[in-house]
Amino acid sequence: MRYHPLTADDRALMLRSIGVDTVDDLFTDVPAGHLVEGLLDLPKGRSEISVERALSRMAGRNRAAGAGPFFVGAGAYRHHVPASVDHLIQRSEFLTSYTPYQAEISQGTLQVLFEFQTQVARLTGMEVANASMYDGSTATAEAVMMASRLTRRTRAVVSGGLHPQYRDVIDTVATGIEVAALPADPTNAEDIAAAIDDTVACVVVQTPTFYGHLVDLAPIAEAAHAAGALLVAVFTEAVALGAIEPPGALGADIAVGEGQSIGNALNFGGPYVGLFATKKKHVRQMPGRLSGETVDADGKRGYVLTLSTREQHIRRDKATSNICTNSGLCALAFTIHMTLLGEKGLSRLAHLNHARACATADALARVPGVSVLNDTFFNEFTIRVPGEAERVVERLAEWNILGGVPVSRLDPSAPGDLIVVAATEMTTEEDIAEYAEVLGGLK
Amino acid sequence: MRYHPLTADDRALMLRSIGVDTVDDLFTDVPAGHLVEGLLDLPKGRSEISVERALSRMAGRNRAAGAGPFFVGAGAYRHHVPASVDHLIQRSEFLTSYTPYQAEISQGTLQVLFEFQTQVARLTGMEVANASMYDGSTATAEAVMMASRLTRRTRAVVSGGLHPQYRDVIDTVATGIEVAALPADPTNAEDIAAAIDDTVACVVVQTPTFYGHLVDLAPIAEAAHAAGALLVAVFTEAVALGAIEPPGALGADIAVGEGQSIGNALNFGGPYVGLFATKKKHVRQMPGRLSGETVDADGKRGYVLTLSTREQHIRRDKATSNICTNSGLCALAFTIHMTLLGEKGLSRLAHLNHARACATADALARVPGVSVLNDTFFNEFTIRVPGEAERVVERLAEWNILGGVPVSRLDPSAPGDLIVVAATEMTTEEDIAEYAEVLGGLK
Amino acid sequence: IHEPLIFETGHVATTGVDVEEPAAFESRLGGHARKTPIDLPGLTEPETMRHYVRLSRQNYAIDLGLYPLGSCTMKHNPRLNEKMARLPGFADIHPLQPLSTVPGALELMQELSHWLCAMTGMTAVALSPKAGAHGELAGMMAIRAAIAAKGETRHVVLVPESAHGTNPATAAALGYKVESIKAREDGTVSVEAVKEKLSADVAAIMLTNPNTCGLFEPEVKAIADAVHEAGAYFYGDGANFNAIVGKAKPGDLGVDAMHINLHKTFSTPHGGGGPGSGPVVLSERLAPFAPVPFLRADGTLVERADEAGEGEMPFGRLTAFHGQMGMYVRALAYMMSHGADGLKEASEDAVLAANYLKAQLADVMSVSFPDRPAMHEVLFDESFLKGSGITTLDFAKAMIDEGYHPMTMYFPLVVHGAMLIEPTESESLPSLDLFIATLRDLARSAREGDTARFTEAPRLAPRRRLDETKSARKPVLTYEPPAPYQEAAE
Amino acid sequence: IHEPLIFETGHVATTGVDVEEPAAFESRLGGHARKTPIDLPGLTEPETMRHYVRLSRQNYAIDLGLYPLGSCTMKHNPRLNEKMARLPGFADIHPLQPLSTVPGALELMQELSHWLCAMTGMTAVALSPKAGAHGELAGMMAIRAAIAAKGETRHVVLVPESAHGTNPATAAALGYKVESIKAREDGTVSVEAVKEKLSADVAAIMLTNPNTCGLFEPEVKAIADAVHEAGAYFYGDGANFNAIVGKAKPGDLGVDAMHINLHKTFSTPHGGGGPGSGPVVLSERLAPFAPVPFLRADGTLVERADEAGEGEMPFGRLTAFHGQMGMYVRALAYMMSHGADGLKEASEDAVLAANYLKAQLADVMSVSFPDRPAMHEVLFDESFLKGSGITTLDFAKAMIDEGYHPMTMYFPLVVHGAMLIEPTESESLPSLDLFIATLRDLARSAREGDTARFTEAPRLAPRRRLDETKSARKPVLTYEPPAPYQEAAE
Repeated sequence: MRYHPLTADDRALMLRSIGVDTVDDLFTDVPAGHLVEGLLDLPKGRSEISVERALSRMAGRNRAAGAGPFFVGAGAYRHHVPASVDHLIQRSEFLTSYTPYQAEISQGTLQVLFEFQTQVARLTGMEVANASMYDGSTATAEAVMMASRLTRRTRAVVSGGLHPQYRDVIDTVATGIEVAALPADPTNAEDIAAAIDDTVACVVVQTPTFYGHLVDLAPIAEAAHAAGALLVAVFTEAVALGAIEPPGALGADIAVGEGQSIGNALNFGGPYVGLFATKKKHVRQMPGRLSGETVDADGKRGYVLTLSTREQHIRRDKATSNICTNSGLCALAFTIHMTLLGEKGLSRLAHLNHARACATADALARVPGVSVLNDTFFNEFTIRVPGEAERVVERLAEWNILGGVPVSRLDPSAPGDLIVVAATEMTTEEDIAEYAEVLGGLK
Repeated sequence: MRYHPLTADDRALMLRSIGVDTVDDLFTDVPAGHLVEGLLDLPKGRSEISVERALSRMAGRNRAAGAGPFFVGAGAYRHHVPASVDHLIQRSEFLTSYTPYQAEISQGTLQVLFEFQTQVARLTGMEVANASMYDGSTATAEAVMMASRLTRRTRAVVSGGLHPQYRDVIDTVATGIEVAALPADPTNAEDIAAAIDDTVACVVVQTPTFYGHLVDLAPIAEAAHAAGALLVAVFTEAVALGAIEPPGALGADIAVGEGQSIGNALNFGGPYVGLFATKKKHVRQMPGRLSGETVDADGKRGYVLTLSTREQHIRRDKATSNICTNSGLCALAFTIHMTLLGEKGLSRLAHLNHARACATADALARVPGVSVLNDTFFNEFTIRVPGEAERVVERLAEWNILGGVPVSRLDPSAPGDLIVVAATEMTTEEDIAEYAEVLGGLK
Repeated sequence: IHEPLIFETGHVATTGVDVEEPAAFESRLGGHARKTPIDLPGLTEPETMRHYVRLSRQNYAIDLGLYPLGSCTMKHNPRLNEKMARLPGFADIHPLQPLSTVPGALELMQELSHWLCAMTGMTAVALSPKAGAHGELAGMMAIRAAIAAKGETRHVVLVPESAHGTNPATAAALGYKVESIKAREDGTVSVEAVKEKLSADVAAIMLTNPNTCGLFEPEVKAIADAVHEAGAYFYGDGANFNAIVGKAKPGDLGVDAMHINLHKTFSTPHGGGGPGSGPVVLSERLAPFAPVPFLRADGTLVERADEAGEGEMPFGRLTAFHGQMGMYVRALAYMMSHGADGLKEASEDAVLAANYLKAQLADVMSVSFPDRPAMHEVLFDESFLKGSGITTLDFAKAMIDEGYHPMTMYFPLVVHGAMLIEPTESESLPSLDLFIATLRDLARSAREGDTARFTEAPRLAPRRRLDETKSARKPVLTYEPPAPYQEAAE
Repeated sequence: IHEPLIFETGHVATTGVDVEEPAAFESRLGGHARKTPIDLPGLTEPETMRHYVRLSRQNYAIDLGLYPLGSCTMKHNPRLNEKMARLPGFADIHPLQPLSTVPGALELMQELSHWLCAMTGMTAVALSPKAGAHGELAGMMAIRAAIAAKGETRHVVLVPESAHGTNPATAAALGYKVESIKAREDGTVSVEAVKEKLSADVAAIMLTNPNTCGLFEPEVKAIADAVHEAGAYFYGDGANFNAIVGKAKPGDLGVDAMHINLHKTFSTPHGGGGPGSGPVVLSERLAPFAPVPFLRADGTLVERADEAGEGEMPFGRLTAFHGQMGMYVRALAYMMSHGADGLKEASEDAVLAANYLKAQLADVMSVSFPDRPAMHEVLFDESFLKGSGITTLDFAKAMIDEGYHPMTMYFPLVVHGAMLIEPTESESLPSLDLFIATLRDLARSAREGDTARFTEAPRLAPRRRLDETKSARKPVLTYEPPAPYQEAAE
C-alpha cells in the first residue's frame, strides 16, 4: 500500500521488539470471536489511476455550476475564488496541521485566526468574533442558545424571512428553547417587533432574507432591547455586507452568518464556514475557539487559543457548547480572500453582484407571466412563475439552465409558485438573456 | 492592477525622493520620439475571472488526451502523474526560486538536482548525469557536439531509427558537424556498424527507435569504439529503461533522452526535461549545470553548482554550450515521481506499459488489412494501414480516437501508410477494443 | 520572524482583486446601502502571497515531521484526495440545484455510506454531521428520539471519566444528567461499574473504544449487553475507530450509534482545526431516527421531515444542506485507495507502531497501563519525572526544540500529567526510531537534572512560551490600532 | 536541518505508487529485457511528501521575500497562471495529435504572437526556443541564414563587454569570431566604438538594451543605423525588456531580432533554474528565416521545412515539437491580466523602484553610473568597501543573515565587485524601505569595521559558506554509498 512505510521486515522486527509473534497478539482484548477476517464485503485497494477514474466518473455525472447559466443561491453562492487562495490553503503547513494547541509552533494558524476574527468583527460591525463555526445554520442555532444563556430566558422568536433550513436546525438543536417561528414571509410584510415580549430571549432576523428582501434591523433591535431581549442578526451572503449597513451598526447583539461566499467553493453544501460575532461583554458566553494576542517569554507578540475555560475539553458538561472542531481551513480561505479584496475590492464586488442581480430581475420581470416580488434586494430575489416552481426549475435544467431554488423545496408550507433567484459576479449578460428567453418559452 | 503594490501616493513620494517630476523623466535616454504612448493596439487589463474565461474557452477547443481513447506517442507519452508530484512542485519554495547561485539558501534545489543526477545516472547505467537539459532533442544535439569536442572529429552518423525531429535539430544546431543520416528505418533493418569509419565522431542510435523497435546497442558500441568513435544512445521513453537493458550496460559513451514520461504532463510539447548522462572521464566536456556535493564552513554536507568553468556565464565564448537555463522544475517533477516509483514501481510500471502495448498490437494486428511491423517493442510500435495514414488518423479523430502519429507527418520521405501507435498504463481495454473496432470499420 | 498583521500593512484603498465595473444601473438597496466604513485593509496579490506563505512557515505540520498527538490521529493526507475534492463535478455544485442534476453526488454519498456501514457492521448512517462532536449530538439525539418513540423518559447518561470532553458536553447540551464511571486500575471500564449505575432512568452510555488510554475495552460486549438489558443505548465514540478498522466491527460489539471522524480515521486534512466531518452510523434500532437529509437504500434523498415514509422518524435537521461533501470525497478516495486490505493494514500498522514505542520506551518513561496491549496510542504519565522539577508541559515543550510536535498532554484525566502518544501508520521505522531515541535522550536529561533544557524550552520555535494567563485575563481578540493612529484617524 | 538523501533512506523494494498487475501475456522485449539492476530506491508517499517539503524549506523564494537578483527579474508569479497552464485542454494535449484536434492551442500561440509583436513593434515571432539562450541561437541563426540568402559570408559578431555570457557563447557556437566592444565611462556603448569595429565581415552586433549596467543605451538608434548601413544585423538581447514594455519598442529602435525571456518579463516561474521560454521576435527582414514550426498570419502551422511556401525560408528546427506551451499559457495569462495599461505600469514601477533604491543608497554605497537614470536595475560596485577587508561576496553573504537573497554579484564585468540590484515592480514601498534600511545598516557596519558580520556570514542559513573549490577539484556528482555498505552489497 503506497501510504504505508512499514515493510514486512520492519514489522517482523517490531513484533520481536514488542515480544509477540503476530500482530493479532496485540488485539487479544477484542472479545473472543469478534476479531474479523478483514472486510470481506469491500473491494481491495486500488491504484491512484483507478481511484481517479472512479471518482471522476461520479463527478462527471453532476452538472457543475460553471457548465452553463446558473442562478442558484438560497444560502450558498457561486463566487470567483482567486487562484492564489486555493493555492495558499493547500500549503502543507496550513493543510496538514492540527488545532493550534501548541502555540509556539502554530503561530501561522493562530495569527490567521486573529486576522479572521478581526475581519469578521469589522465586516459585521461587531466588537468581537470567534475563530469560526461549522456553518451559518449551526452558528445561528448556537447564537440562540447563547442568547438564552445570557438572558436566562427560553423563548426565541424567529422571523419568517429566516432560511427554512436554518429554522429547522434551531428547532432541532436548541434543546430546552421554545421556538416561536413567524410564518414564512415571501413578501417582507412581517411585523417582528409585535411578536416580542419580555419572555423572549432573542429575536432571530435574517437580512437579506431568504427571499432576498433587505430588512431594517434598527427598529427590531430597539423593540428587542426594550423587552430585554437580544437581536440575533443572520446573513447567508457575506458579500452583501460590502453593500449594506452591517448588523453591528443597527443594534444587533449577535451577528451570525455563512461565510462561504468569501473564499470557499460551493462543495454541494460543505465544508463551509460559520461566522459568529458579538459584543465584548458577551464574550465569555460565546461558543467556539478564540485566538488571542499575548506575548512570549521574550516579550515578543504572539497568539494563543484563549478563554478555553468555556470549552468542552476543559469544562466537559459545563461547556458553552459541545463544538470542538472549527472550520479552520475555510476560515483561512475566507481571510486570504478578504485580504485580497480589502474594503475597496469588497465594495466593488458587492456593487457588481448587485448590478448583475438588478439586470437579472429586470430581464425576468419582462417575461410574460413572471413577476418579481422584491422592492429591495442585494444579489438575490424571489419570482412568481406561472405553474409549479419545482417543475419550472426542472424544465429549465433540461435546457441546461439552473434557474434558482423553488421555495417549496425547502418549505412545503410556502406557495408553490415561487423561485429564489441569485446572481453574482459570475453571471454574464448572456446567461441572463438565455434564462429570460427559455423561461419565456416554457409551456 | 492587482499585482502592483505601489500606490499613487507611494509613486509620488518615490519620485520626490529621486528628484524628478514624472516617471517619464527616468526614460530620458530613450531616443527622442521613441517613447511610446502605451500599447494602443492591445486591450486593457482584465479581471481574473475574465482571463480565466478567455483561456478556458481556448483550452476547451482542444481535445484533451483524457477525453477518449488515446494512442499518441512518438516522443511524448501520456502517463499518470501522482497528485503529490504536482502538489510538491508548486510549493512556493521550489516554484518561485531562481537558479541556485547562492548555495547556502538554495540547498533544497541543489539536493534535488543531486538526487536527480544520481537517479538519471543509475537509470541509464552511466556514471554521471547533468542537472537536465531543455528536452530530449536538444540534449541529443548537445551530445553530438560534445562527442565532436571529445574526439576532435566532425562527422556524425545518425541512425534512421532516430526521431525525425531530433535529426532535424542535430542538422540545424550542430554547426560545423557533418551529419550522415541513414535512411528512415521503419523495419529495423539498418546496419549501423557498417556506416562507421575512423572519421566519425559519434554514432547516434535511438532505442526503442522512433518506430518502436528495440536495438541491440552492444555491437554498435563495439564497432564505434573500434573506430575511435563514441556511441550516443538516445531514448524518448524513459519508462522503457525500467524494462530494457540500459545504454550504460551496453557500451554507450553518452546517453541522452527525453524525461517527460516521468512526472511531466504532455503540455503540447513543452516544457519537458532532457536527460544527459556520460562517463566520469568526459564530465568536463559535458554541457549543462551540475550540482556537486561538498561541505560548508562547519563541515556539514551540502551541495553547490559546480564545474561552472564549463559554462557561458564564466567562459563566455569558450563555454561548452550556450545553454543557461535548465529544466529545473521538470527535473524536480521527474525526481519526485521517480522517488515515489523506486525500482519496484518503475519495473511494474514498465511491465504494465509493455502489457498494454502488446494487447494493443495484438488487437490491431487482427484488423483486416492492418499489419504490425515490429518483432520487438516496448510500449510503441508501427502499423501499416490500408490507405493514407494521415487520412486514417483524421478519420479516427472524427470518431474521437487519437490513433497515433502518421510517420509521414514528421518525415515526408517515409512511406505514407505507417502509423506509430503507443500505449501506456493509461490505456484501457475498452480503449483498445474501440480503436480496433473503429479502425476495422473505416472505409 | 515577526510577521506583521494585515491591519498594520494593508490599506482600505488597496486591493488584490480586479473587479469589473458594471454599467450604470438603478440600485435596489433601498435605504439599506452601507454608510458605515468597514475599515478592512487589503493587500495586493504579491503581498498577500508572501504574508501567508511566511505565516505558514510558523506552523508545524504532518508534512514536516512526526505529529504524535494522541487521539488526534495526525496521519498522511494524500494529495490525490485534495485533487478529487476539487473536481468541478464535486466542488462546483450547489446543494440546492435540482437533484436530477447531481446523480453523481448522490452516488458518492451512497457509496460512502456503504463503506461506513460495511466497516462498522451497522445498518444506516447519517452523513450530515459537520464534525465529531456534531456526530455525537446526532447519535444522542437519535437515542433520545428512540426512547421518546417508546413513550419513555430517561434522564441520565453514563460517561467514563476517561471520555473525551465532548461526550459529557453533548449529553449536557441535550439536557441529560451526566454520571461519571471510574476506570479500573488497568485503565478499562468493568461491566460491574456500569451495572452499578444502570437503572430505568439511564438513557445511554457513551463509551470510547479503544478508550482514551489507548486500550481496547475487554468487557465491551458485556457492557453492551447490560446496557441493552436496562433498556438503554450504547453510544460509541468513534474517535479511535482507526485502531480497529478491518479488525473488529462496532456493530458486532453492540454499539447502537457511533460517529466517525473522517478527518481522523480516513485522513481528511485537519487544516489547523477543521473542517471535520462526523457521520454517525446507527444500529437497526436507531436507523429510523436518522436526521434529514438521509439517503434511502434505493438512493433517493429525503430532504425534509414531511417527506419521510413509513417507519422513517427523522428527529430533525442538524445543519443546512447535505453535510461535508468535500470531506466525503476525500474519505471515499482514501477508502478506495486502501481497500479492505489496506484499511486493515493501516489499523495493524498503527497498533504495531504504538506498541513498538511502548516497548522501546517502557524502561525510561512510565507507561500508565503496561499490562494490556496498547492499541493505536500509548499513554504515559509523569511519574518518571517525579522529583525532577520537570512537568509534562516542560517535557512537551522540550520536544519542540528537538523538532517534534509534542504529544497530547494532560489528557485523559485518569492519570497524572498524561502524555498520550499516537504515532499512526504513516511513520517509517527509521522515523519511529529517531523519535524513540529523542525521547530517550530527553528522559535521560530529565533524570540527570538538566532542568533548563525543559523549563526554558522551547528555544528554537518561532516563539518561546506564550503567556496564556495574560491572554485569558484581558483577552485581546481583535486588532486595535495603537493609540497614535487612532488619534490621527479621529 | 540535515535532510538525508533518498539513497540513504529508500529501498529498491519500497514504492509510493501502486501499479496494477496485468494478466499474463507474451513479452515482445526480445532479448532486450533488463538484466542489470537499476539500484533506484523508492519511498512511500508520506515519506516522499515529507522529504521534499522539508527540502523545499531550505530554499529562498520570491514568495518568501524580496529577491533582488539583477538581470534575473524575480517578480511575482501569479497562481492564476499556474491554474490556467494546468487546464486539461493545455496540459493534457499531445504535440503530435492531429492539428484539427487542437485549434485552441494554435489560437493561443497566435494570440501570444500578436501580443509579442505588438509590444516589440516587430513583424514575426519564432515561439519554439526553449529559453533565452536558445532564443539567441534562433535569432543569430536567422541572421546567418539571411546573410547566406544574400550570398554573403561574414565572420564577426560584435559584443559589448557588458553583455550576458550567453551572447558571446552563442556567437561562438555558430562559428563566429567574437569581438568585444568597450563601454564608455558612463556604462553605455558609443556609436563611434561600434563604427570602429564595423566592416563587411561583421554579421551582427548583439546588444542588450537596457544594458546589464541597468542603463538604456542612448545611442541605440544611431548604432542600429550604423550596423544596418554596414549590411549587418542588430541582435537585441531581450533579457531586460521588462524595463521598457509599453515605453519603447525595439522594432522602432532598429532591432532585427530579439529573444524574450517569458520567465523574466512575463513572470513564468523560474522553478529553481527553469524551464524558461525564449521566443524570438524578428524584423521584416528576418521574418522569412524563422525556424519551423512557425505560424503563418492565417493561423496555419508550418511544421516541416518542406512545407514552406513562397518567401518562407526556415533555417531549420531548434527543438522537437512546438516549444514551451506551458510557458506560453502562463505568459499570455500574465499579459491579458495586465493589459496594455498594466504592462506599462509594470515597467514604470520597476524603473521607479530601482531609481528609488539608487537615490536612497547613493550616499552609503557606490553607484557605478550615477549620472544616468537607472532603468529597472541599479549597479553598485565595491568601492564603498575599499579598505574594509570586505568583498562583494562577503557583503552578499551578510545579506542572507538579514533574511534577503543577495543581489547579482560580480556581473557585469565592467566594474569591480559588481552588485546588480533589481527590485522589480512587485515590491511594496514598505518592503523597499526595509531593504534600504538593511543595506544602509550593513554599509554602516562595513564602514565601522564590523568585519566578522560579513566574513563569517551566513550564520543563519541552512548552511554556512560551502566549499566550491573542493567540489570543483574533486567533483562528487552522484551519490555513492559509503564503503561498508558497498562491501555488504558485494
